[in-house]
Amino acid sequence: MTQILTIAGQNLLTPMILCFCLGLIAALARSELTIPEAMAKAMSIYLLFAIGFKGGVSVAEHGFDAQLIAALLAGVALSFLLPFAAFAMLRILTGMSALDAAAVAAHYGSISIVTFVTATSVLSGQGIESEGYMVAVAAAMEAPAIVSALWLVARAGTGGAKEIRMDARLWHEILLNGSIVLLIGAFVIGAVTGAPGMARIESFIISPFQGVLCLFLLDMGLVAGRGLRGARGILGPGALAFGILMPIVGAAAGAAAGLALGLSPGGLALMMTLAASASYIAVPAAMRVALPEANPAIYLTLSLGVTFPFNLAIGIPSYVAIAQIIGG
Amino acid sequence: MTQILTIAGQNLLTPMILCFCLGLIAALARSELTIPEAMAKAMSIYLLFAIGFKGGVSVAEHGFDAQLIAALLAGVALSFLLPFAAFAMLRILTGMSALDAAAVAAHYGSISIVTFVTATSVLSGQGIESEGYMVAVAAAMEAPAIVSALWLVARAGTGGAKEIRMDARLWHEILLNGSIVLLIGAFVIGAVTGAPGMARIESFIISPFQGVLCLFLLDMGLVAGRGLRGARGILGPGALAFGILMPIVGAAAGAAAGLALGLSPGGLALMMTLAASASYIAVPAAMRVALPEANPAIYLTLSLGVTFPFNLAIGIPSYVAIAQIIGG
Amino acid sequence: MTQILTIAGQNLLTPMILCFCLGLIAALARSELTIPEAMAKAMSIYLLFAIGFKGGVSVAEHGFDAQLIAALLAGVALSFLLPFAAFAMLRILTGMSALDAAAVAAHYGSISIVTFVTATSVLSGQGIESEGYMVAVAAAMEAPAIVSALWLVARAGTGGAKEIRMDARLWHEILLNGSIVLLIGAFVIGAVTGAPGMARIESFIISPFQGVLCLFLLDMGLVAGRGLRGARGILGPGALAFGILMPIVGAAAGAAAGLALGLSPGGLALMMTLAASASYIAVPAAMRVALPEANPAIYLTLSLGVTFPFNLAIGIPSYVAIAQIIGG
Amino acid sequence: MQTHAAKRVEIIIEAPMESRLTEALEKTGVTGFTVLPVLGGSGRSGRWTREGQIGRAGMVSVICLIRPERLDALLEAAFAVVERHIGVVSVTDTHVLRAERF
Amino acid sequence: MQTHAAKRVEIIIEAPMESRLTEALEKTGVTGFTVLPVLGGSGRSGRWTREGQIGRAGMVSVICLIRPERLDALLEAAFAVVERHIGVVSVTDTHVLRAERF
Amino acid sequence: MQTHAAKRVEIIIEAPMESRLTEALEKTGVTGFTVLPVLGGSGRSGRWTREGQIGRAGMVSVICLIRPERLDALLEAAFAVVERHIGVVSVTDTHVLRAERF
Ligand SMILES: Nc1ncnc2c1ncn2[C@@H]1O[C@H](COP(=O)(O)O)[C@@H](O)[C@H]1O
Ligand SMILES: Nc1ncnc2c1ncn2[C@@H]1O[C@H](COP(=O)(O)O)[C@@H](O)[C@H]1O
Ligand SMILES: Nc1ncnc2c1ncn2[C@@H]1O[C@H](COP(=O)(O)O)[C@@H](O)[C@H]1O
Ligand code: NA
Ligand code: NA
Ligand code: NA
Repeated sequence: MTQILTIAGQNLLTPMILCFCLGLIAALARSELTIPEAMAKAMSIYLLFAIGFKGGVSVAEHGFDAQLIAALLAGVALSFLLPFAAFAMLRILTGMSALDAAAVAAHYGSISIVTFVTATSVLSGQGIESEGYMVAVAAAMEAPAIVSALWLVARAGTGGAKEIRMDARLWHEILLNGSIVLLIGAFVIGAVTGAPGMARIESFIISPFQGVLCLFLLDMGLVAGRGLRGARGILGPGALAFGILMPIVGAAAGAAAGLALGLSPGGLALMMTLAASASYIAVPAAMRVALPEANPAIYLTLSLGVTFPFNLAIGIPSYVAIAQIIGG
Repeated sequence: MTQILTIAGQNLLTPMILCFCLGLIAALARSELTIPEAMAKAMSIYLLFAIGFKGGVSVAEHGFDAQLIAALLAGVALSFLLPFAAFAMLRILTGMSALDAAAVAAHYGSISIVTFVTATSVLSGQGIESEGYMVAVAAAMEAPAIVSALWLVARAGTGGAKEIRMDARLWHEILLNGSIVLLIGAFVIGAVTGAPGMARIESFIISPFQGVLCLFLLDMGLVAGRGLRGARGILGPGALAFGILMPIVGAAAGAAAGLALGLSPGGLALMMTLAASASYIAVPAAMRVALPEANPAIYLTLSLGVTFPFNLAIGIPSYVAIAQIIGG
Repeated sequence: MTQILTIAGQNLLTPMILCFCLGLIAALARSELTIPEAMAKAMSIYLLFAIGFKGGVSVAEHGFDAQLIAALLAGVALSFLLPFAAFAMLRILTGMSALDAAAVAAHYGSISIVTFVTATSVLSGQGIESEGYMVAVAAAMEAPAIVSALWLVARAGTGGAKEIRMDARLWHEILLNGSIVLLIGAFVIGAVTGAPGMARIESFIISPFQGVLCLFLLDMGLVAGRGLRGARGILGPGALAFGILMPIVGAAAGAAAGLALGLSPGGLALMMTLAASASYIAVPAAMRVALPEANPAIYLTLSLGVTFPFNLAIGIPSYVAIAQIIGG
Repeated sequence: MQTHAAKRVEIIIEAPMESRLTEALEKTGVTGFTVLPVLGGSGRSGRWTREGQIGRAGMVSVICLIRPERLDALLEAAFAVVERHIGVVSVTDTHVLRAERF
Repeated sequence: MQTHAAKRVEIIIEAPMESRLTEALEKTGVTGFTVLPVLGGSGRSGRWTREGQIGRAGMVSVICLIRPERLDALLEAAFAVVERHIGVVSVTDTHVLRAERF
Repeated sequence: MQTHAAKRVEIIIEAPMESRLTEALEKTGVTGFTVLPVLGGSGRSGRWTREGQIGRAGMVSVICLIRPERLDALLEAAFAVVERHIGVVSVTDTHVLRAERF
């Protein structure tokens, strides 16, 4: 435990976490500091491309095996199942409607790629290796949770909501959303071009990565802080508790899956992180179309305002520390 | 021939080409992946600045001589003459109106700077040197083709089109368009500051260059793919054949000029690439003003949807291989 | 003197200054070359973050002492006092209204962070060290000048202007404006994470810095050139003289303060640069709200069109040269 | 100059619904429209700005100029899409040049 | 479809004044508005474009759809803010769907 | 508040023509206008979006508020520029504050 806390404490003083805090504080202090939308998108494109490419190169080097398939299946299963746990917890801890609870549950079954990227940067900062294919697992975990959530809504009868607006077109949008395509595409390119490809673009992909992540987390802090400011009073204590407990539940499930798969400590930490993280890009957009009556302020504030900072500051360092102990 | 194919084949598996393919596939699969406009412009500004600066530094080192002037004149002559070849081929191969054919011809006399940049990156990947002043040749080749095309329109009487809208103002816009000014400006700055200037900004200009080119080509793939999707049915088989044959004709003309000039194999490959490439930024904007009745879907689809990918995947590696054989 | 001129002359041929000139010339020649707004903002965020972080890391290494406090106080005092000198000079040299003169004076008491950044890059190009906390001094000097200017307006009775629109809210906006928050935030992050933090993001913060500064100054040149074009005839010879003399007065005051503080030659040069530079971001925005009747064309043209280029081309190299002689 | 009476319909809608809206318009035969970016706004669901947005989809404004007689079909189609969503629809009388284009 | 008479107020104002304007609107009970970006323009104070701007604050366009009876309160509030500033205010008759939202 | 009748002319035009249009307006004495960015659209020449554009020039929307009596001169000038180009022009009755500015 002390060991975990020490490692976690060290992690708080990295430029990345401090940049997130700076953004949070600036937003809460109502500074007008903003990151232009195009710059934020550019940085996320860069991060997705870099992380996907690195994963692909690492698979090209270490080979492609049955464990990759098993990890993908485990990820998909987690994404399908976690929404049920989240839904049950929300119904117990909060007075949320079934519709809102299902929408929130979809976010917690899915994943946050920035949380994942931050975890890889913590690992690399500590010199811990991980399985390159974990980025493919991340991509595979984005969408299944949406199915579970819609099933939960359909079963609950949904009270005030009209029919669910789920069609082939929305599936197409979800499965081919920008980040999945970029992540998987870069992964494949990395896998195909391997080490020679990496040699050509290494000084673009590797060197500036952590610095870009700093500025990106600054923006995330700004956005999260503005969201929290706007959403004051929207989340009761039960919802706040959920926002902290659910990632712990997710991480535990991820740890179980990772141990069963026999992942390395680094891979284990990433699997915990994925399961513990909550989506705030792909799933919200899908929910706006499929369940427009669900309140976005609830799911965005929980996911980005509570769980994301929790994972960044406390979660990831703990998951890494735990993974080293139990996976070591 | 086998040698050419082998080299060409290797080139297909670089991160750059694969990024272009990723964009093309994503767009054809109707993914909503997009690169923000400001990011695309930022990358193109970076690439133009870097390529211009590098060229200037190289001229500062290797000196400035009569061959530079001769190469510039040869480039201008190619840009003037190629539209006539293009126009004749279009009238034979397709049923296009004289107006549309002339507008297309202007694009093929002019050049695509991204194709040029990609060729320089292929050369540097293979450790082949080239004349630094080739970027100045590229800039000089942008505009002359427009004159030829307008002359072709005027001579043809233009059928349905009203008078050509060509005035001092449009000339000013063409000759001082953003990319020319940036390319030439950076070239001059590189030539003036030379190696010491390069030392100061090398880690910005050189190291990330290939990585930025990857993301830029990803965007080009997206744009080309969306263009192809929108323009289905606009190009008949004759036009498609033109889009493949014309760069070959251009490359042959470029090779003749380059051999006459006594360029190095690298310079020869670049001269072939310039002559083979077709504009899709400067010339289309000029055509919208000067010949608004010409159909942009035709010239953009041909230039960006057919010839650009052809040059990227097959053209450039072949030109480089051929230049090494005939120029070696 | 010859020594000063020689060093100053060398400085003119750096890529940075030449990029600024390129922008200026392109704008005056009415080229449509533009840097997208989001790219310009992204570069300024990068530069502020990098300069603040470097300053913080340097303070973490060299320790935090009484001199830092003294330098901050000296900076604040300069920012308070210089507007009075500026106002008096303007009233003598030009026929400007008290309102316009006060608005201009606010700009010259405050500072230009880009001028500061350029000076640090010149210092680092010549291998001269400076006190890391100078970025904190820069931040502290932004706002006080506004108070002096408003006091000048209130005292003058302001002729045609209605009451000054200065409220708690505007103070909040000024003191927590984006650049101050980013600069100070990055400074604190640098100070907290120190050398290990720097090690993680060095290849983002240090290596590409000078290259980004080149493109940023290109944009500044474009903006300054367009401003000059639009403002032709707005500034008489008296105002032009002010735009050149005032930075010299400021630099002298900065030199006096720096010598009294016992700054290193590098720190002295930066203090001179800060006092000599004129704001063109924070103060103009504040003036639009507080003194909407003051003519922005006057203060922007003077600050960005006259004093900024003067400092860049002649000022900074001279300040550096003088600081080495008198501070050495 | 000769102008013709027309309607200007302005639909402010969540960006993820844009393509559904424009397809619905196209289905009813409305092939002319223009999409403008929106920086932020306020309504019953509170304030938002594009820069404080997660994912930053935000909203867009879709403007259609149409002949008066086609207004009802357009509104039906638009309403079916926006009905359950946040956003607003307004219709203004206007006049257009080159009526043959509409 | 059923539409209701309303006013469309369009206020083009300097960006640094945006938050002051929207707060003034909110104080008079106007909670619905949309902010559009502006690229450039021209007026008595000359031409400007966002890309030639220093600091690039530029201007924004704020659009309010309101019930006719609330127009005067809105204009008073808006005028107090824009009075000393560059910019323009226009009011157009329009119709809105879903009147209960306004 | 006191408002004055005016016309709101909205011209949606290809970006490469923007400066030609605004110069033509200035020549007829129209010195007030605002340029808004356009994300995409659809018309007789098909669909387009700024992000799928090559060179990404796209289109812009130019808005002029003018006194009614100057409408005809403005339309003549605008028409001469847009005539051969894609795009649309609409004219709406409106009212403005601070009529002395127009
Ligand atoms: N009265 C209004 N005038 C202009 N825009 C509005 C108005 N009401 C709502 N909007 C826009 O529509 C969005 C959603 O509104 P609402 O559905 O009321 O939350 C707001 O964020 C505004 O951008
Ligand atoms: N007549 C007008 N029509 C449309 N926009 C205008 C008009 N007059 C002024 N504007 C806009 O308001 C800004 C400031 O105008 P002014 O206060 O006249 O300098 C201009 O830059 C335009 O964006
Ligand atoms: N009816 C319309 N309503 C609104 N915008 C239109 C309309 N028709 C055309 N536009 C705009 O004008 C552009 C060119 O139209 P067109 O000349 O018909 O191809 C389109 O891409 C739209 O942005
Ligand atoms: Na999860
Ligand atoms: Na060519
Ligand atoms: Na100063």
